[in-house]
Amino acid sequence: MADVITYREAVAEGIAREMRRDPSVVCLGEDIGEAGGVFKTTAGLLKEFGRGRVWDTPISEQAIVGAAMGAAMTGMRPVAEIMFSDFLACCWDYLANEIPKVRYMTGGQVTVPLVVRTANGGGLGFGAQHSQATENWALTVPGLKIAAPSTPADVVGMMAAAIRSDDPVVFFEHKGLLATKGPPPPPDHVVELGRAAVVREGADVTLVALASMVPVALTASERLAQEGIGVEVVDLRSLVPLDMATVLASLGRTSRLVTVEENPYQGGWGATLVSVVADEGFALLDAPVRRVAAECVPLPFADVLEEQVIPTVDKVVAAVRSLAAY
Amino acid sequence: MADVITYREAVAEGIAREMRRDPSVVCLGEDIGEAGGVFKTTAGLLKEFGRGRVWDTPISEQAIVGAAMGAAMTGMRPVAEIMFSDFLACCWDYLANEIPKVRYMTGGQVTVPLVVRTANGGGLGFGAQHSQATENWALTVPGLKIAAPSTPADVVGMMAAAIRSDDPVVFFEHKGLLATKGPPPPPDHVVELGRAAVVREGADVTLVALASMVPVALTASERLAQEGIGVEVVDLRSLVPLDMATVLASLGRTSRLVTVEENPYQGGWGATLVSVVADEGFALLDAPVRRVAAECVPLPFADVLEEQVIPTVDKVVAAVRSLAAY
Amino acid sequence: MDTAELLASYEQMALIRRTEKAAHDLFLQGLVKGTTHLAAGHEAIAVGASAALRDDDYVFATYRGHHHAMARGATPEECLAELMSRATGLCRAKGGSMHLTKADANMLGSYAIVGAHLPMAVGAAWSARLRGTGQLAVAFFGDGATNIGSFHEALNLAAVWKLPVLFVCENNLYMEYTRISDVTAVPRPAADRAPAYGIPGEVVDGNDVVSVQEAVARLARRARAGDGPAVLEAETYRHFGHSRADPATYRPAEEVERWLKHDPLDIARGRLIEAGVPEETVTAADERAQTVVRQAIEAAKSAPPPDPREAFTDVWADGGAAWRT
Amino acid sequence: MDTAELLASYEQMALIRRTEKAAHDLFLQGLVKGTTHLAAGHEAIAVGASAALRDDDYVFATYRGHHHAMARGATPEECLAELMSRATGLCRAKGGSMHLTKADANMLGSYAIVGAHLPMAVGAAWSARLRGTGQLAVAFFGDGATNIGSFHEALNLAAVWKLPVLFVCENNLYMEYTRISDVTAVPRPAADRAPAYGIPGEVVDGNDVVSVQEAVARLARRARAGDGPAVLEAETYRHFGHSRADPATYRPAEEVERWLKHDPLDIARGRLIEAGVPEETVTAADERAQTVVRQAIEAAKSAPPPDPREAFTDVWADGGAAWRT
Ligand SMILES: Cc1ncc(C[n+]2csc(CCOP(=O)(O)OP(=O)(O)O)c2C)c(N)n1
Ligand SMILES: Cc1ncc(C[n+]2csc(CCOP(=O)(O)OP(=O)(O)O)c2C)c(N)n1
Ligand SMILES: [Mg+2]
Ligand SMILES: [Mg+2]
Repeated sequence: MADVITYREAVAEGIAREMRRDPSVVCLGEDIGEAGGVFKTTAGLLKEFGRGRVWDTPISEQAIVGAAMGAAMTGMRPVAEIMFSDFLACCWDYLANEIPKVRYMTGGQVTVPLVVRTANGGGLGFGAQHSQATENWALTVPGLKIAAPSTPADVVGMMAAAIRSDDPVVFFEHKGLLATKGPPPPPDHVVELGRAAVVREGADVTLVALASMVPVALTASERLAQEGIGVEVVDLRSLVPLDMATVLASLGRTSRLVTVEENPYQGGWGATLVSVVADEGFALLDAPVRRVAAECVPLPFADVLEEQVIPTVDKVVAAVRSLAAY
Repeated sequence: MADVITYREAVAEGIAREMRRDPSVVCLGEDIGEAGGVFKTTAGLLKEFGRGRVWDTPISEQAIVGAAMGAAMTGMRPVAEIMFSDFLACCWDYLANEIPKVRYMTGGQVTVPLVVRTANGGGLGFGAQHSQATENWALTVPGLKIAAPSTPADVVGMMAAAIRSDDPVVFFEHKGLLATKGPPPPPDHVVELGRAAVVREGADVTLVALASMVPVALTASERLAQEGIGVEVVDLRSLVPLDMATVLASLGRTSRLVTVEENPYQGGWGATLVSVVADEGFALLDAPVRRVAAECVPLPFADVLEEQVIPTVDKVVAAVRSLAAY
Repeated sequence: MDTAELLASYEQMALIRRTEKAAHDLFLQGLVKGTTHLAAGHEAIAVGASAALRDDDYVFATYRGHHHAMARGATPEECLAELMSRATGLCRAKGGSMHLTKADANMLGSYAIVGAHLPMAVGAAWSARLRGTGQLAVAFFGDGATNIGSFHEALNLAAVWKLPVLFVCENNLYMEYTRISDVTAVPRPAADRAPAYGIPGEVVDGNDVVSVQEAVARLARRARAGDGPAVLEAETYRHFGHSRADPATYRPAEEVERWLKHDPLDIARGRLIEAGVPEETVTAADERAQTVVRQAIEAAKSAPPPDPREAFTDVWADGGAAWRT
Repeated sequence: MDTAELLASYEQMALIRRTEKAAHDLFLQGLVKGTTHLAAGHEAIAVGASAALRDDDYVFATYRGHHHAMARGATPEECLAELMSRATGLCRAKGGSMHLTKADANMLGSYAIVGAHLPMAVGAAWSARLRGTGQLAVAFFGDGATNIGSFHEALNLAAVWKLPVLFVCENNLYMEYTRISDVTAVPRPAADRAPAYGIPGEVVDGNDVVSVQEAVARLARRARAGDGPAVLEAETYRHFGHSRADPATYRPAEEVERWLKHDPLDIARGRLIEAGVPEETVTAADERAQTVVRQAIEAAKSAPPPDPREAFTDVWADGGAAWRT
């Protein structure tokens, strides 16, 4: 294996590892076969596993996810690709009403071990309908596990956990991270869903970030370190299960909290996290909690506008600074 | 006009008033015509306004809301009914990606003055797919106004505001409130969207509630009054615009906050509200903030189970009590 | 279908009919919460199809699905207990009338979002193909479901992948309170759409259990042989309103009368008599059904409610409901 | 279409072709962010249809919509400025290539979720009917869109309500990188589906601007007369890859070559020459187009970027973006 692996390669590698272990793992989605996916995140799968296990579909998001559900209920472990996470809206019934509820409403009679993978997020000038960070749509619905890794190794490890999980997992692959590189994961690398990672230690402020915002938080922390502000960065990695234990433990050390979210402020995951903190962690807080999130507007096309909307290092630095001075 | 009007009647009355004023207001939806709607919330409209303005549709949620959007862009003010709010998932693309974004992404070239009305919420034993409080799905998407009245008069007044609004409004009518009664609204009653109402004053704890949870909060407050705990109840009425000014002002008086939400804790509106408070209202807080929300499970069928999930008066009382004692 | 099978089918239909009647009465007595969508009148479709299927074939149904659960082996007691919110219900009182499921008999659920289960059936058929089991999947749905997007996507995908799946439309002429012909561009909402997917679209008398069984058997053979999916539109009529206490006044009296005369039980009974089965034998079947349902009502009534802690089980496959640490 | 109209159509197509070529080059130069879906090869569909429509008819297009914006009057400069993120762009740089819109010419937008705009066109046609204006709505979409649910729902609703709307499929044989025939159950993805809605489904050479104009004019007349919607499947081919820098290696060389020989510009030019128009006249049209686009590129390049505060305008009809007090 190479010295480094890209996030993009890690997606295909993560799926391939599971397909090698378990013949019940099959893939379906638009242009995932010969073309290797629009983002090349399924490159090589058709070649290695053949048409029997890598299926190109029509543009039919409902049929893709609905069929994955039916297959999952009957012995397979399907991995369905929804090309851009914005298109989850086209099959939202399956994510909101069917997949997360069927086990519960049948009194536990069926399980739905499937993964819906999707390219998430903005910053690339794809405009309002191809740039959203939509993890929060899924967060409103109990019964879905939500994974959003920030590094290639986590992609592989969390993909393994997601595919092996007997629960449905929505797996958000960030478009802005696809070209980033990192150390390759060891063989049989599994990262349990619901375990946040403290990716930088610091004594003054806790920054909780997800996916594309993890590198933003880390860059901000380095800058803040030069000003003498010690920042602890927590990479949440999963939204469900939500690792509040790690967040509260960090807060126990720092007493100050900032979330960094790519999604709009309204309805974002940071809100849920902060509301737990405002209840269970209230006594730990020495300062207001701040959420650096996207502005509550659709994503604009032009770079100069998109930069106004999605959190930047500058905005994170400013938020942390203001808290540290509180 | 009668001395009292039901919430159910208020819906039809609210629509009828606007249809009388403005010939561009038209209705479409499943079984809304002859049948007067499954919940009888459009009773009488066909008779008064005729087939030209009250259209029965096939079971085609995407076509219903998509057609409403096209009509709204071309001079009409359509009022589309989605029978149960769970079914918003079947046309989610329109609510998430099209309607709220089209004005922005065209640089302001088009407006979309439409209302999507829908029967929301649980407590009636309709099971996992017909009982959800789905306002929070809409909250994740900038560009939608969100109305959720709790009284008949507000239904009429907010319906007027919603239909007259040049912005898209998702209008949540609570199934559990349909049979409730209240004073009839005066003629030309308009309740601006984004104005919360302080429906009970109190000095010790602020309770913020929405729709079906407003009566729950009021009942809880009465009980708490007997224990000497003064509760101020804020009926939020709209989620977007979100009236934080009223909430923060109340908090300035009470220093203690509890939200009461029918939706699951994860991803609920209370989280967004609390996160604003934990930032801008931090200095006002004398105690942790508590959210009484539904449990993070699908809605079960049996009453005895549903009661475990949706907030009850008892749970609200307990939460307030614990804060008052903090 | 030989005479013994027909008699068994008759008894099964009688059982369903009486269970539906019981559900109706219990609803009116306030013992059934929420809503019910009764299948009285539709029995021949479920029973006829079941008679043509293998035990390991998959069935997906709608909120109007009591007949499918029972045709695949759910007992009246399990069904009524579910409707009455008892711990002994088919879904442990967590699903309710709209979600009857009998997974151990491959009846994989009743879904209450119109059209949603059609793609699931496609997926189950795909899974059967992948596993090489020769299983079939069948989706039952209403006429109203033919106008929703998932219908289109499911049929196209099934046709392109040539999957062993049957789409059986129970055309009872109405969606809720609106005539299907008022909102559908073609006269036969399901069968007339089949050519758009290059697959067979047949129409059958859905009130004749023998015709249904034969049509399903034929299309199932085809599908199992690898010739792909098919649409079967079964004409039928509901004896009750759409749901709950709907009196169905939107249906012309003459139409109701005509259809009530074309009752699936009468048709099967007629066929039995014609085949030389003594009246008493048929009546005995009826009586057995009556007894079973009467006992089911009692058993369900005396069953306990679910443990409140059940609200917090089975969100996840580990049995729990934890969403955070 | 008389010769003058044909010449005007030719020039319009030449303008689109050159604008698309410019967009391609500017993308490769890094001056266009995000993505583009070029319509080179599809020009005759937009221009032919436009020639058959009234100015007040509504047009809805996809992310591959530059040709439709221009056929309805958007200038190359406005389009290129949008692609290059300039304040002078058609959507003030808030939309980008995928969302070109020219509302004042009733070109009501380009939508990037496949199929989403079909119901919108139905709604616009409904609105026209309600207002009694005699306007028509046209939705242009790709072959790939015929397999998504909204296609089905839109066509059925339009047919049931007999609305003045045309569904024009630009069948370029591929969705992104997958042949449409590999994922579609019928050979003609759009036209073969029309019978499922009881409406006409025609096929036309989408590279012949005259044939397109005639077919659209005929179906538009019908629709305006109250005879309801229709499907028109226009066969065409894209000259570039699906988007961005896609080299489209999935397409057989022989196929590409055959289609490049069937170029809409060549066909129109041939018709003009045949009709006795001098070569120089046609060449002059070409040159005018070239000049306009060359100037457009320069103008767009020298236009300013949008004011950053534009990020916070026009969420709401009041011009603002406030979501809370
Ligand atoms: C997507 C969706 N839209 C609307 C409904 C509400 N609804 C429940 S049953 C029904 C009518 C269905 O008619 P049909 O498919 O003919 O089945 P039937 O009830 O006649 O058996 C409707 C509109 C729903 N459950 N799901
Ligand atoms: C609902 C949805 N699914 C997938 C996509 C991604 N996508 C964009 S264009 C495209 C291919 C569309 O093919 P077609 O309809 O033939 O149009 P063409 O691009 O060939 O003009 C796909 C799959 C999308 N934009 N929307
Ligand atoms: Mg029906
Ligand atoms: Mg195409």
